[in-house]
Amino acid sequence: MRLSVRQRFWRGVWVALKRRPSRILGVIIMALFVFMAIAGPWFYPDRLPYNVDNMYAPISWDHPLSTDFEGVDVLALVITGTRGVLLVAVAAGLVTMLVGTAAGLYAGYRRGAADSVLMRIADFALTIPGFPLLIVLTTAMNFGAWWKMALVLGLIGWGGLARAVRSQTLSLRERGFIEAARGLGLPTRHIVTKELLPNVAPFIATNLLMAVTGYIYAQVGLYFLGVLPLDTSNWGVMLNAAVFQSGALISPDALPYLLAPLGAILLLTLGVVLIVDALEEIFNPRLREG
Amino acid sequence: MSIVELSTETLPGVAISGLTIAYRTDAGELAAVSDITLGLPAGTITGLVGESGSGKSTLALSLLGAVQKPGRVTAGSVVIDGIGDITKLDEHALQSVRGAQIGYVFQAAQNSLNPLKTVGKQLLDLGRSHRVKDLRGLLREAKVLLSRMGLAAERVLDSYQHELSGGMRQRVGIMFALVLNAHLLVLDEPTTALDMITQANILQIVRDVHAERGLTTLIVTHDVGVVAEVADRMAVMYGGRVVEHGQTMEILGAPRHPYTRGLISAIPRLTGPVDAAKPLPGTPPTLGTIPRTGCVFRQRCPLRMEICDTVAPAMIGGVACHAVNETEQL
Amino acid sequence: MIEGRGITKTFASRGGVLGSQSVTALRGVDFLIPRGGAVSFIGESGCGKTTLGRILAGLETYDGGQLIVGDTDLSTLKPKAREPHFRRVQLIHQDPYSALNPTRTIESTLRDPLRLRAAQTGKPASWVASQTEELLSLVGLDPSYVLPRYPHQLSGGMRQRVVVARALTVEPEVLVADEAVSMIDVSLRLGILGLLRQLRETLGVSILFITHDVATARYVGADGELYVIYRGQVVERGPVETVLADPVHPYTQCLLSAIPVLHGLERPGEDRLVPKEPLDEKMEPAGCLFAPRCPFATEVCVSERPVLGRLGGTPQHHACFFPASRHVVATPLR
Amino acid sequence: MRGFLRRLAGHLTRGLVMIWVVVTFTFFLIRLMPGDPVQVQYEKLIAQGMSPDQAASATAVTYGFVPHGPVWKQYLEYLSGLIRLDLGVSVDSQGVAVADRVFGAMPWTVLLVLSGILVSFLVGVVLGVVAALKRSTAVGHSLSIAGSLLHGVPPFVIAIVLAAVFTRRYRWFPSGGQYNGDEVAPGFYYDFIGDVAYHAFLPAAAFAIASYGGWLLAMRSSVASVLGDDFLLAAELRGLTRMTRFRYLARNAILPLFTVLAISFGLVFGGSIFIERIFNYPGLGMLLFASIGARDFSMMSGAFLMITAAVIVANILADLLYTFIDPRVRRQA
Repeated sequence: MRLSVRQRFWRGVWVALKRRPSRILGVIIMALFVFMAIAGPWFYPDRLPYNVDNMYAPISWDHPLSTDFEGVDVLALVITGTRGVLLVAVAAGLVTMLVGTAAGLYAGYRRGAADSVLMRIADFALTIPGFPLLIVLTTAMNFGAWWKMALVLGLIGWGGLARAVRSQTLSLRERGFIEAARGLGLPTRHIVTKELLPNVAPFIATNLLMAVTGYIYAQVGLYFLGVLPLDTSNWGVMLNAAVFQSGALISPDALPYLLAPLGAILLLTLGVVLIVDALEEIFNPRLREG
Repeated sequence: MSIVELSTETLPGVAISGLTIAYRTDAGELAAVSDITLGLPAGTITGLVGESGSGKSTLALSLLGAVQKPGRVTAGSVVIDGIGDITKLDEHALQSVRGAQIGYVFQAAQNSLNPLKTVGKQLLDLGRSHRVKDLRGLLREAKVLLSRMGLAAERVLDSYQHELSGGMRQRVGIMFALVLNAHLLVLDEPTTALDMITQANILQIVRDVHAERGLTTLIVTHDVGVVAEVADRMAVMYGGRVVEHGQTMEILGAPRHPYTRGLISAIPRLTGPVDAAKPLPGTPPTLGTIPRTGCVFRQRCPLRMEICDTVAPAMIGGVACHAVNETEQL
Repeated sequence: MIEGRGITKTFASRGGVLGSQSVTALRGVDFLIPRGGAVSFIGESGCGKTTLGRILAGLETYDGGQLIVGDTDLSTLKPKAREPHFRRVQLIHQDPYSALNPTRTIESTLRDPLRLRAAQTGKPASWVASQTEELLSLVGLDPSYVLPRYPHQLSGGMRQRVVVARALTVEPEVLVADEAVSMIDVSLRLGILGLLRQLRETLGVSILFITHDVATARYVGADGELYVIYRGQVVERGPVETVLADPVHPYTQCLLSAIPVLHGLERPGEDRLVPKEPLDEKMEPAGCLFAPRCPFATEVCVSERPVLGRLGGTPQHHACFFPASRHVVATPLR
Repeated sequence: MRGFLRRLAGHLTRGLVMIWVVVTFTFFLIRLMPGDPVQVQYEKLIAQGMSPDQAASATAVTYGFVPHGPVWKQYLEYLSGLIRLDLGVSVDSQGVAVADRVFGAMPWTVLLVLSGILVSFLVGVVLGVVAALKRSTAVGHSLSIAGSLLHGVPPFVIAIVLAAVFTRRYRWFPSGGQYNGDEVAPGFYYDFIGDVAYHAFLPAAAFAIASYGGWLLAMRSSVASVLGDDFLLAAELRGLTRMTRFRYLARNAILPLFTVLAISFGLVFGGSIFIERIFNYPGLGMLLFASIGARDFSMMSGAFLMITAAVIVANILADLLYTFIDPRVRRQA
């Protein structure tokens, strides 16, 4: 049976996932978060109902994860808080992926002066401590629109990917098939997209996933520190309130309010870890067919 | 202790019998080496010829009891004079035998030295591991060996691996194998990836130290020429089995097994008609594609008979082939 | 036809600003590859033979001299304009595994250069498919077996045949085979060598065969020319059978002496030579490059460098002050 | 030795260039910020009744440059101030020199970061070796998963959990400060050092826990790749003892981690903001955080500059360490 390239790819994905049940768990977790981000806010009104008489309510069917200091349902807070953060993180991840991949491929394939300059810049981006820079920028610039935040996050984090892609490209360049493609007169566009890119795809995919989670946490961190305005609801705002304001660290009643965002972060990390484990295999035909 | 002085200990001959080594894979346990019986007479150089996947390197490692996981010896024995059956030794005994009584030289293309230590420091590690009291004496012996092989000994001992050329590394490898006065020397593809001239030099060295030190030597290679150049006896492996063995001169002059014949006639020569060289059809098997029953060579064999499909030919008079045995018995 | 005149190449080895050192790879090499002919370069690793092959394939630049492809002197062209000429020369790599993209099937590997060619020459799309199958059959592979597979699913010999088929997609005039069989199983080598020989006959492709194994060079092109290269200089050059039967340069004689003798089948040559010293690439002699290792070196060898010529009236060209016949090659017993 | 010096010179040049870029960045950041705080302060001072000259010099003291005249001149003033280690004075608390605060806070952060990195490096490397050697067993597998998880979780999560458990739920550790000023006075004696260690323990532990997963993963893959190297098999076949072979393996596997070490400093120093904030530990991160809350821009840029400089210096040291350990690099001279 001759399968198309796409069919063969998806079959490979399935084979790689099946090999370890934990990977399927990872996919389920990720799907859950994506679903929460896309559909979550549809289940709740724009302004979540609050009831100050019902703060830190005991766990029940109505409030499976208790309520916060204003009596707002914690589960609702966790779910509705996903979208905004995830949107910015995905957009920032795409920026990182585009810039990092392009810079890495260009530097590794062209070499020479362009390579030196690009890699100096990448080193610079890698060395400057990203989070302090982010805080300073956020304070100074007051990012209003979500895409500005995404752009800045994405531009801060591209150095690592660029370096990784470049070193991969350099070593691939030494391999005969790139030389052969050049010798056959295939255009550079073809060499980069069809010969190089599939070989660095696993790196890029893994890196994209890690970058997106990194950017989620960076935003959560900014909210948590109170650097970004606390007028929305998300995991960071919840943590800020729980740790610095409402004394959730001391009161056992408020524990679910603290644990819910922490649990969400842990669960997301688990999902990412489990999927990254599968990615390498998915993109490598050698491992795929074992 | 001078290097020309012959040891008074018994020379180690090696008797391999019924040796089977299998690797655990997703498709079950597959035999890389099947039921091999072969002797390495004391004081001789034996050449073991085979292509990739023939099991020759696995066999070489089994002489040091060092078959790598997921492989293991499933049957048979490797009895070395003065040591005993090496497949039965425990790890501690193996450690003290390796390097001291059996020397192993790696493929030239492989990096057999720790990249972070100088040759001299690694030599001292070797001495300490083998509880050598006189480390100065060890260094002296190493220098004698290195100079014997045409190297500037002091400089080499002070060098890191990346500072040595391929030919130099190989000589250092031989020094490591012999410096503790081992009497059994195993060389695994010692000249692959070396130049013709360097290869000739290394082979000359192997021949000379073999004679000077009264060694028993096994040289594993894919190159019939290497065996022809140095070995007294040779064995040909295919698909995990020895298909022919005997005196090198006799086998080269009159190969009997169809694989040996094909292999020798597939070597282009410098003289004679160009078209005397004939390619061998087919492809050598890999671990997964070695036939489990019958003759391993039958798919490429010009003399294939019905019996070859079901019965593995026995080794009779140095050759394992139904067709050859049948005609020779007539 | 491809001709090189006085090709030179020096690599600047990277040692930083203060300690930079350069390595001379080619010292004015002249060569001629006739249409449909076979030329072999032999020599030790690092002698420059690989660099020469890469220069021909356009993968490396040259510092000086002229490279003439057909009737175009490439030295007069801008780098961009040279590219189509270099396409007429295709390189067959030593390692057939790394020469194929592991993430692509053989079908897509062969299809892309053919599509490009179809677009350039206005051939229909159906031509690509039929040409793919035809090329695979030409190199002795079964298209239905090979096409859907990835490189790692093929044997070394098959991979190398695919590499040859891919080179043929652009209808090259010259195939440069650089140690093309050294990483292939022994029993499969002759098949690849035979394929190269057959391509000369059926397609009229010239072969530039680069190797350290003289006997394989003879098998591919017994009717061709042999160039013996030592440290970037051609030290002996002539028809293959002439040089092999009667080498006159001591370096050639050392190389041929190093070929293992099949005892039992042949008798070693009585004058087998071994170089005095190992190769020291850092030393740059003023005289003959081989003098430090030559068993016959005299004072003049140390002070003056011989040039390629026919000193002593030999049939082949050589670069030696004292050419002498020595019997170094083994002779068959029967 | 010459090679070493050349490398050092290269590093220093690059480090200086980087610091220069960051300095330029901070200068323009404040200068070009929406609602230019320099200008705002200047105008405020005039509104309070100062003469323009007085206001200008007062502002110059705060930010290190006069808010008038051509930008390049302001920039040069700012640079020359920096060379004299004059980072201006705090906007928030008048009269406090930024440099004093920054240099005062710096050692405490370095203490946390260094002890955190040291511990996490050691623990991560050891567990990484175990994870690699036992990779097909349950132990190896769970070590790897735990390592990946801890590597993936942001450091503030770990800090929050530690703080919640050990300073609030169980009051085993102090809830803030560098040492207890009521009981011990600074000095080089047992009680003081003990108290400093007691205060630094949890934050340093947070650093260590947050980063050991990364070391574990790096070491695991490094060991796995060295295990495939021929020289280890060669050492086995030469009959080297298990201990010697293990030393060969460990040294070769640790080496590439030193290049990772350089990169990790940026991350770890970045994490100090969270950790110092959560544990109320007055270091550079806390200083940066506080200056942001107070919109104290001169302090903010000073703290940021110092964090960056610390990371760059740490980078250089890590690379020199690598040079010293790897003979392939060392002997290039």
